[in-house]
Amino acid sequence: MDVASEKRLREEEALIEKNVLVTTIDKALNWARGHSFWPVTLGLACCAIEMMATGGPRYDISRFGYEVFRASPRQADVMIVAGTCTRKMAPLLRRIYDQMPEPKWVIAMGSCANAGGPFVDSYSMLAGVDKILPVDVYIPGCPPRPESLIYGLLQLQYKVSNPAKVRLMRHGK
Amino acid sequence: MFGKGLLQGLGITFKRMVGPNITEFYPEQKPKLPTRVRSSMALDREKCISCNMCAMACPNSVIKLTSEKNEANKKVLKTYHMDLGRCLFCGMCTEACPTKALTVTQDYENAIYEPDEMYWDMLKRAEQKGKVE
Amino acid sequence: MENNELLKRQVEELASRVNGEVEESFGVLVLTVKAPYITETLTAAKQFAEVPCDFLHDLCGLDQVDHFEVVYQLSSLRGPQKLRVKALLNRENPVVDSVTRIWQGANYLEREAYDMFGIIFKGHPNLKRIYMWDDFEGYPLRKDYVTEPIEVRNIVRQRIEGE
Amino acid sequence: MSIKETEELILNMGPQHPSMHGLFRMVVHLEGETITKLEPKIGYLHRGMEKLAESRTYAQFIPYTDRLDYLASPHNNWAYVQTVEKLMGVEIPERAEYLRVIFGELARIASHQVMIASTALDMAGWSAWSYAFRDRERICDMYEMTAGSRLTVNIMRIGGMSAEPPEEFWPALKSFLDDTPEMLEEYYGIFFGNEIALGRLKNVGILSKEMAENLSITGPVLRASGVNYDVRKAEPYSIYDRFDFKVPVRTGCDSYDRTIIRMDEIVESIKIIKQAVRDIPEGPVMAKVPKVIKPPAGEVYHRVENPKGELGFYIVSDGTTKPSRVRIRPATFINLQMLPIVALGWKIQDVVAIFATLDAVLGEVDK
Amino acid sequence: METLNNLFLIIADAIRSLFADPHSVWANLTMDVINFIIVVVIVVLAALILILLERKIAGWTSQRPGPNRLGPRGWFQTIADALKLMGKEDVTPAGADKFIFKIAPMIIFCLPMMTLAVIPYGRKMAPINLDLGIFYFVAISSISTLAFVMAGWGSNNKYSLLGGMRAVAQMVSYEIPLLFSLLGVVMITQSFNLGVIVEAQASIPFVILQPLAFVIFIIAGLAELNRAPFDLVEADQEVVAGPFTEYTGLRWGLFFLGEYGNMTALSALAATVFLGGWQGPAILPGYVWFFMKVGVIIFFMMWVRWTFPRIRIDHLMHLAWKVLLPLSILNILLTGLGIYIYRFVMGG
Repeated sequence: MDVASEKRLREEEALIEKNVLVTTIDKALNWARGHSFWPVTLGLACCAIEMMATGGPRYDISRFGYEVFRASPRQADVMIVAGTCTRKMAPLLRRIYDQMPEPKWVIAMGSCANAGGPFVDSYSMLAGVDKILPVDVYIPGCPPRPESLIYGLLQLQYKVSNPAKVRLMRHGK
Repeated sequence: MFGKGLLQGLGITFKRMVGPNITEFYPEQKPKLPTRVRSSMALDREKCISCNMCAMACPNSVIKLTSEKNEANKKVLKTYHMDLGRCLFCGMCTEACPTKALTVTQDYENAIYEPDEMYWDMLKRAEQKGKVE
Repeated sequence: MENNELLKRQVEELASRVNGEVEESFGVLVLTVKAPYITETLTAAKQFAEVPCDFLHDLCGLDQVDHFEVVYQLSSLRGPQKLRVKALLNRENPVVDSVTRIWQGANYLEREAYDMFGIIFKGHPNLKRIYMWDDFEGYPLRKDYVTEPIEVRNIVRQRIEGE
Repeated sequence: MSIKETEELILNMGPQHPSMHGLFRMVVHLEGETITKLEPKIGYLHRGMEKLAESRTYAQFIPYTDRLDYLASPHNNWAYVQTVEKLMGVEIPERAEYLRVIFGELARIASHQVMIASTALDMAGWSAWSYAFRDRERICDMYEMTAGSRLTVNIMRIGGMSAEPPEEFWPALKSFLDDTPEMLEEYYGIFFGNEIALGRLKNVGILSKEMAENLSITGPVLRASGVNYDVRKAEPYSIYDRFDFKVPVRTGCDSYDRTIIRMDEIVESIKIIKQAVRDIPEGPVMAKVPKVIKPPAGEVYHRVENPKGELGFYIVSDGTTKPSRVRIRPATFINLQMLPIVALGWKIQDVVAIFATLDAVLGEVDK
Repeated sequence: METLNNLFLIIADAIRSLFADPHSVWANLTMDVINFIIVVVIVVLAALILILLERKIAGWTSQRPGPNRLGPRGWFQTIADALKLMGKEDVTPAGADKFIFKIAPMIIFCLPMMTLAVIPYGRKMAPINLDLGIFYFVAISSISTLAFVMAGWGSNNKYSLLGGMRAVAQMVSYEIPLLFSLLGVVMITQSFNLGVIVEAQASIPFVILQPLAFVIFIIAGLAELNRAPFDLVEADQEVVAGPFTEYTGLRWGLFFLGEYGNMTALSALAATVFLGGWQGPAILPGYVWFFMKVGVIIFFMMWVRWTFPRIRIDHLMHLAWKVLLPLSILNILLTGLGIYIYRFVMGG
């Protein structure tokens, strides 16, 4: 699937919803969504350890209500692609994404997921998960600190609750 | 006796339950990071002599810089880009820098929405940083 | 080092039997033999009197441009003796006997060497690709392997049913 | 009465499965819940590290080794830089050797803590998981103040260490060492003393001594099967011959011994660190090495005792600035071969536990 | 104090008195509807509070604060979760048995409401005063096994099927000790009526007379509820999410609500039968005592969950058939002996 057009479609949907009758309900729903991202447990590589540390006692992602790591993609809202996505893994990653119910978001955590990172020159690497998934937030780092991940999740929260504003930001406002 | 270990476990968790929390309240209280933490890089334009050492040291050719000669026949930095999507954050570039123009910084709030923002223009970033402070 | 001399004597004796060459590099004896002799060599090395090299540390392929080598790192859990055995392989037809009958632990290592170099291990119970997917083409660690450009790599492969 | 034949259930566990530490997939054939056949499938994280090494210079490859066994990255650095140093014949300063030992053993503790945590987590022991991770954070802090990163530390260089630890490192280390008995007691109390956990680990997944040797298994898994073999003792590298420590050996051969042996190793590691802190001399941390590293042509195989087993590097140099071949001998890749053999006849639950006790890190398995 | 204690009875009487004949069919019907609404409110409210409490306790045991962003100290977290679940896409797998797949969560959601209807929340405050109270409770709650199997079978997923199989094995086995542990109390009171059982505990709660039965009840109850350390049915690390693997959004939310509703129901039964129900010193109204007792049991269950690892399946069966069952039979025997001796001494 063409990921760029998929991403555009998603953003437009978010905007159209704003203009129709259901604004208030939508606001409430977006508020709820933004405050309860349940990530799917998908630890690919090194970043997964930092993701686990974020769930650990020191950084405690549960303060935001995001600690419910669901093993089944059917119950998850956000996919934190934490680590290296190889060509062997890519179709499976896409499948897990397809299994998640709408609305869903993707966070690319770490250089490998962003654009291939250190291994981009290798024969077995995909150059970033945005080739196969519509990524909402990119978190640079190798691996990013737990604080970076929390910041990224909060950015996603902002994006979910203010779709229009983020769209404007994209066009340089 | 069977069950002793179970009770002991319950005791430990109860002790921890009533005990203090150890969580850092991140968005409200920013942690004080050690100065060596490599969360992002910053460039000091004045110090840079465009020697290309950083680009040579980099394991993954993240850094691309161009320079031009000025009237005194000294190299002056023209552009300096870092492709964060390839970066290992290993700090080899900052170690290689002979004038310490390129340094590690502790800005970890780097999350972005668009992939093209990962291509850092270090000169622009340096200017923006100056403005904020 | 009495142990080393014992080992050296036995290795040299073995080398003369299997037409091998012995050299020493960084304190380790290196025995180079032709591929057909490898089973005999390793069986003998495992049963050296007093200094048996009965623990297989590593098995890896090596591309020397004009020929392939399979390198076996041997030692023992009960002594300091160390031995490196190299099997020389033809580049056009890289076939060597599997050592899984001598060491079961060579199973994955041989599969890896097959995956990366295309070296065929005769008698291996399950010689399939281990790292790359089954219909991947080429042997990446060969020196003449050219990494596909990024646009080609970004095309997602078809998922195999069951994955 | 006729008995209907039951059908075999083929279950695909992974690559995305919560009990798989990373991208590991196993195809299990089940009879009820009992396993009749198990087929591990790996390679979902294969990044082609060995090929990349051929296009990087010797120094540039150091950060890549961090990403092998990412739970104990100083060890990977250590194995790699020592191999290159052996090839070049570089002597490194005393202080750097001691610092390497300190960081290596800290990494061993951190790695074993994660192992205990993930074993507990695979049995849903949430508290044990969070306590072990809590204590690991302190080691991460120490990495961070010295080398600047929490996980992929990139702390060693060819010829020494990347930097001298800062002032605040030593008190942090001391307080960590002082607190470790309490930490270990807590792990014992919450996890190893717990009858439920014992019931799941004891006498499960027997790996006999002969089988372990035949399968080329190394590290704590081998030692839990009753073989006293540790590279630190068998072939002392760095300065391990100066320290007084025991190699913990257990003879139970089961999951429980494979787990608890890591606790024993933490105790020994603490002993080593204490001795190293006591004896560490003053001086530089970096030897004089040429700016462009160009080892002579030759080949060398060097191994260190990684927390998971023997990590070996086999480097073939052709005399240029880039290695001709870097072969990584990953410990857990080879250790993984025991899984299909020992898992037979056990239930799914036990396989999850057995896999956890193997302490496989897929970064190292897949390279 | 007395007014406060009987507050709900007074309200009920007031509603009844609105009708011409306070005991007419219409008045009874109205009261039933009100009772039904109260039970539904109790289930939903309990689930909402308990989910947050569970996450809070999970946090506290591992030295972190738990959800604390939404509302005062994070108390609105579950509302956000529930809203979000309502807004999720409803996926039915292509290979699923659609009817069974869709009806299973509803069944499991109905059960706690049915069981909570017979619990006396205070003096004369049982929504339905059933003479066969305990019998009814156990019978209804055992239907949940069926719901798990339906979910597991209907999903057409191997993990779900395994989870469903585990559910049958586990829940059927543990029903027996659960039932037998209640039998001792029934023998003493000679009644199945929960109201009578509570009245009988005016002086001394049965936990003192029947300590063994109480322990068996809690252990078997944990297993019946699929709570850790007996959560094999939905064991994350083994069978992903067991029967719930394929459920999304609100359907999965119903399972979640049902789980916590069942937990409330079972704790309520334990509080009623063993801890004296609404009986307690008169400083507080009866229903407050009741909910406090329920709260203590629920807290204990959560505390156990976040402490212990998961038990092995053969040990689970071993525990049910070789430990708990003989013990519960022994308990019945001892109770019988005790009653006999008591009667003999007190003038038989």
